Amino acid sequence: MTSPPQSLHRALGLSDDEFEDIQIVLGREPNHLELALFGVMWSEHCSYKSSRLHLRRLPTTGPHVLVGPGENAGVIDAGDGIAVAIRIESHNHPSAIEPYQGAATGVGGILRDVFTMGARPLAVMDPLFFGELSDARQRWLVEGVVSGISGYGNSVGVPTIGGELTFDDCYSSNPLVNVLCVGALPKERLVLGIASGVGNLAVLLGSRTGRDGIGGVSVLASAGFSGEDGAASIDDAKRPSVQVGDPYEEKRLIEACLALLDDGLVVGIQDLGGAGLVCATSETAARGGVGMDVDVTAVPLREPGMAPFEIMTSESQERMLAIITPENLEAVSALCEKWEVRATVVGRVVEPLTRSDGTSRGMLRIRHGFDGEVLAEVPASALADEAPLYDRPRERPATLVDILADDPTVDEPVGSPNDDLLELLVDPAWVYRQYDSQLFLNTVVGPGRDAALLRLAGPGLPNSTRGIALSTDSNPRWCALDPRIGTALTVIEGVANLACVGAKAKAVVNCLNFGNPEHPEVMWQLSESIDGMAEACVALELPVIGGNVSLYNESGGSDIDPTPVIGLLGVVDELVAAPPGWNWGSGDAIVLVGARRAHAERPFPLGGSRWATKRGRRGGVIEGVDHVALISTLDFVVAEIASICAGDVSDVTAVHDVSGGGLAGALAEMVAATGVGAEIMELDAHAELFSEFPGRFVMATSDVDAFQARADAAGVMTTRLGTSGGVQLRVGSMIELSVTQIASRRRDALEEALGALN
Amino acid sequence: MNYFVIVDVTLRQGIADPEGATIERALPALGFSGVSNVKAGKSFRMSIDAASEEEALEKATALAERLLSNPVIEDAAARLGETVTP
Amino acid sequence: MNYFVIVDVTLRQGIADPEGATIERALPALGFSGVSNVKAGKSFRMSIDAASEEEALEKATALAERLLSNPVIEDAAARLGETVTP
Amino acid sequence: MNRVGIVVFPGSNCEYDAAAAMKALGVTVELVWHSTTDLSDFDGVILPGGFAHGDYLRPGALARFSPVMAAVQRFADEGGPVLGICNGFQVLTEAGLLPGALQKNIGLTFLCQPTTLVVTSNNSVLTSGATIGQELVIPINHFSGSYTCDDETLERLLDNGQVVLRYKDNPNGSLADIAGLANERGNVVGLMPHPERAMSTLLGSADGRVLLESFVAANVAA
Ligand SMILES: Nc1ncnc2c1ncn2[C@@H]1O[C@H](COP(=O)(O)OP(=O)(O)O)[C@@H](O)[C@H]1O
Ligand SMILES: [Mg+2]
Repeated sequence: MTSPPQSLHRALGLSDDEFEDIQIVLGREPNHLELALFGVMWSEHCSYKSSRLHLRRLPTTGPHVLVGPGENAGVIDAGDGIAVAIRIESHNHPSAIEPYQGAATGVGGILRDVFTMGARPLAVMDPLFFGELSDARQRWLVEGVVSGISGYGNSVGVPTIGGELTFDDCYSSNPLVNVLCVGALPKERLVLGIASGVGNLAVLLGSRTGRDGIGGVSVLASAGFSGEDGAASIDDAKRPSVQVGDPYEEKRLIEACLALLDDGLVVGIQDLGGAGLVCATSETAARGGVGMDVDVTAVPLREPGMAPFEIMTSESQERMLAIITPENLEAVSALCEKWEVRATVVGRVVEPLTRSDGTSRGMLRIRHGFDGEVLAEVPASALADEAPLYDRPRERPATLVDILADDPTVDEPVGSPNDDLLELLVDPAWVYRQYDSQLFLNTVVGPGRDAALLRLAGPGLPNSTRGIALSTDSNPRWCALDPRIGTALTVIEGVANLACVGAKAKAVVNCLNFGNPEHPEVMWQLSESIDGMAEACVALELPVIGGNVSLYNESGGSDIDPTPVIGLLGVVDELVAAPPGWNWGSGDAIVLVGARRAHAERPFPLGGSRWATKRGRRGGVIEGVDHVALISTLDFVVAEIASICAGDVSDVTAVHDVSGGGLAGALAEMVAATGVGAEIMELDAHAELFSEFPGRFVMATSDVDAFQARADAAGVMTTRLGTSGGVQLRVGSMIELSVTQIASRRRDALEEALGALN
Repeated sequence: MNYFVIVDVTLRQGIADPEGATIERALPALGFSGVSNVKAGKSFRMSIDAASEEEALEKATALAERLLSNPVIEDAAARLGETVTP
Repeated sequence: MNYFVIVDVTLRQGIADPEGATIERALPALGFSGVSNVKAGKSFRMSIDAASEEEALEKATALAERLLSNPVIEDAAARLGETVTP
Repeated sequence: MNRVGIVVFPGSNCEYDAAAAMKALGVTVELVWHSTTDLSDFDGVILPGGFAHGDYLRPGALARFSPVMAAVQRFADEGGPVLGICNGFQVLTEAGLLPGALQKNIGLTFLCQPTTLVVTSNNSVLTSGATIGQELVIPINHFSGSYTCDDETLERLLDNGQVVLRYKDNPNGSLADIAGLANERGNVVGLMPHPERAMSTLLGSADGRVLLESFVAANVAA
């Protein structure tokens, strides 16, 4: 902290205007420590200053929503006295620098968000985006990230039950690593991150504090990688001290915190994430409308000689802040000792400061010793809630006109459908095999199918025969063409995935991975994407209960394609039998459920499809869907599959939604999964094979008349496509492939690309 | 010539070492006192064909930095070992 | 006195070393030739309070044999390092 | 068997799953913290899966020094049935209750997947109710599951019928496809696969039942 004061705020990432705002808030010049606190708390990462205005347009309420956005995690009432908490976050920039630890600490952070609410973390999902695997650095990133998630998630004892895996050049120097966590709690254990009760103590739990990631998440996630090759060339001085995850500490922390909550020993609890202690103390104080005194000298340190600003902003992992009454200190210490978790009183809740105008403000005071010198004194809410909000300029990219006009639906020549189909098949099993996906004995449908399906059960939960379903979806190819429609379709795809396991969608969380918000085109994409999500969620009556925004995903001045990741949580009311999955028998009728054609003049759109992208075609028009028809289709599929989950006898033998790879992709995946071929009718055009518009399902039935009669009664369109059986997949005169060819290609594609097959 | 080279990979100063810390915490209960600052590291032993010791070490250093460690969190150093057969 | 001690843990002769083998297989593609017999091992660095070098080494050897290595598959050896601050 | 103690080390994570499986078989279960020094109340002891002490150093290396391990040793010496699942198996080998060691999987990745096991001996508390040659579909979930021991030990294990379960299609490089192992007396068994995860077709397989039912049927001083 030796730089001259006039440029210090800029070095801390604060603009001149922001510096002025700080002076107004304080009514004086901030000292260096105070400025550093504002620097991290008002960073893009912590304050959402570029996105918050837009996020307000999302629907966030519903009768079953217990906690909406703004808390550590969203929470819904899942029935039977059980609440379910869910949260998604990005750990993109840390993972670009140290893939193993970046991904590992991403998992650690998202778990803390969930058990902070009093929920036991029950499952993790990991949407991942990398550049093409022909590049050795990408292979290094993939292996590092996957082993980081595996290393941390398995060890901490939370199953990883699904995710996403996308390869595209736009991520080559800026991979995306998002992590979602879902947890469950007895409804009455719900706690919020609030400090209250003057005289109460703030106890720091968990690891010692080191110089990990100082200005790390916050500064790094709020500034792009300037070098040509992105992270690879980020200069050494800017490199934050990388955070290292300790799943063993986290495991003990989870058990200790849940036990503290069970025993009613805490008033409020908050995790330490980005911006560390300053964030946790100012947020809890601001929520409670109280002040807090923090003694920096009380914080257990891992390294000698740390300055107060380092202690306050360090992002050392595996730490929590509990607010407790002084009477409970002994009991808290004893419980923490059992779990070998360090517990240290570092702060006290104090009266808010009453100002001359009669209003009061809780002050965060950093002191050297509880009764020692005051090193910093700042209104807690100014740090936590009052960062300036920006309505940054927005502009539709000028290039979009040409991109939309370059529509592969119109002019891309037919290739060899057999070869094209084989090229599209990838089984992500190499990834999810590395994850414990079964712990807690809840996993009815694990990774590798449309959505994961879990029994709603866990240690300490009331008995229930319900299930919860989860899926994460994204489609940057669509969103590059039209972020509004693309995002709406992504929500629909997620809901369709849940339908395949019989679940009705109940809530959405989202992680908005975008480029540099100072580029008007990126702000336009972000704003449009939020509107598209809002439209789809309103149409489907889905509340958005949480999310995360990751900006500045760019390298060498080029932004990533807009990548909103949609996480969906659904509920199955009665789960006593597994849904049918992809495994049709021999001789079943194969039926397309839902509209066969997208639109009158563009029945089988190919813009943004994997097929077109593989051929280097990234243009074209995408269009929205008819919500009324869509909703009856979704309701029909949910009802059909839910009845199987409830143990009813059914003629339905298989179900899969049409998504990446189109109808041909869906058929091939089912063939690969069952080992039984299919004979499908001649389609209208090769485009019908590969068009990806969502809201359609391939289903198989042993009684096609009964099935179609039920669909008719529900007003749902069906098309009889053909019959399962044999050792080939044949689609009219277009596709003829053997089952083994399809299965082995799909099985080996990823490992071959990674060079993992010897 | 064939040289026996050892590459030591250690965590950089300031980087958390949960493994070392966990081992250290366990020691008193096992009857070991007076042991502190435990750090866990990795090592790689190999035979390298080279014209001179210097060249062998150079090769090993390049290998250490490119493949055996991530310089963001680890330091790597190559040294000559005593025998050719590890 | 405080001694800086390093314990090297290596796989015993004849025990499979898939990690070493994997690294060795990856080398040619990265442009490294003439490297063979790659073996992966572990090392532990620590400070030991003791009256003499001998005592420090003795303590470290006991620690290495009792805790830091599994004699079924690993060998362990203790040596003095160069500085007290690791 | 009426009462089973499930040992919980800091870092264990399959204790609830093992408990659920035991309860499903009608047994009373108690979770036993690793500082416990007396197991005489129990008719059987399970060391569950997970990452005891974070698996730091080596899986089981620190856990073997937990106070409870001396009690496990005594319990085993008196003929009590002891079952180590996955991490529990690793702890038993580190503690010397079972011979050999478990190394990293040959592919150097964690593996969570179903495996087919073949029962190769029913000379143990885990396999007494199974038939030799019987195939069981049971998932594995580990990073260090590649069993190794010296030639002499292997020969002895095979001769004595101590190798109780083998992989049909070896996923991790285990010596002689060994998936599960008993001590000479047959009352201490360790296996890498997770029978408690294969108790119901809703979760994919019920083939773990025959193993855990055998364990529950075992008598002290078998
Ligand atoms: N990174 C990953 N981690 C875990 N599971 C994954 C990952 N990537 C993909 N999967 C799983 O593979 C399956 C296929 O994924 P995807 O093609 O995205 O499905 P869909 O098209 O139905 O949305 C899903 O079950 C998904 O959860
Ligand atoms: Mg799907």
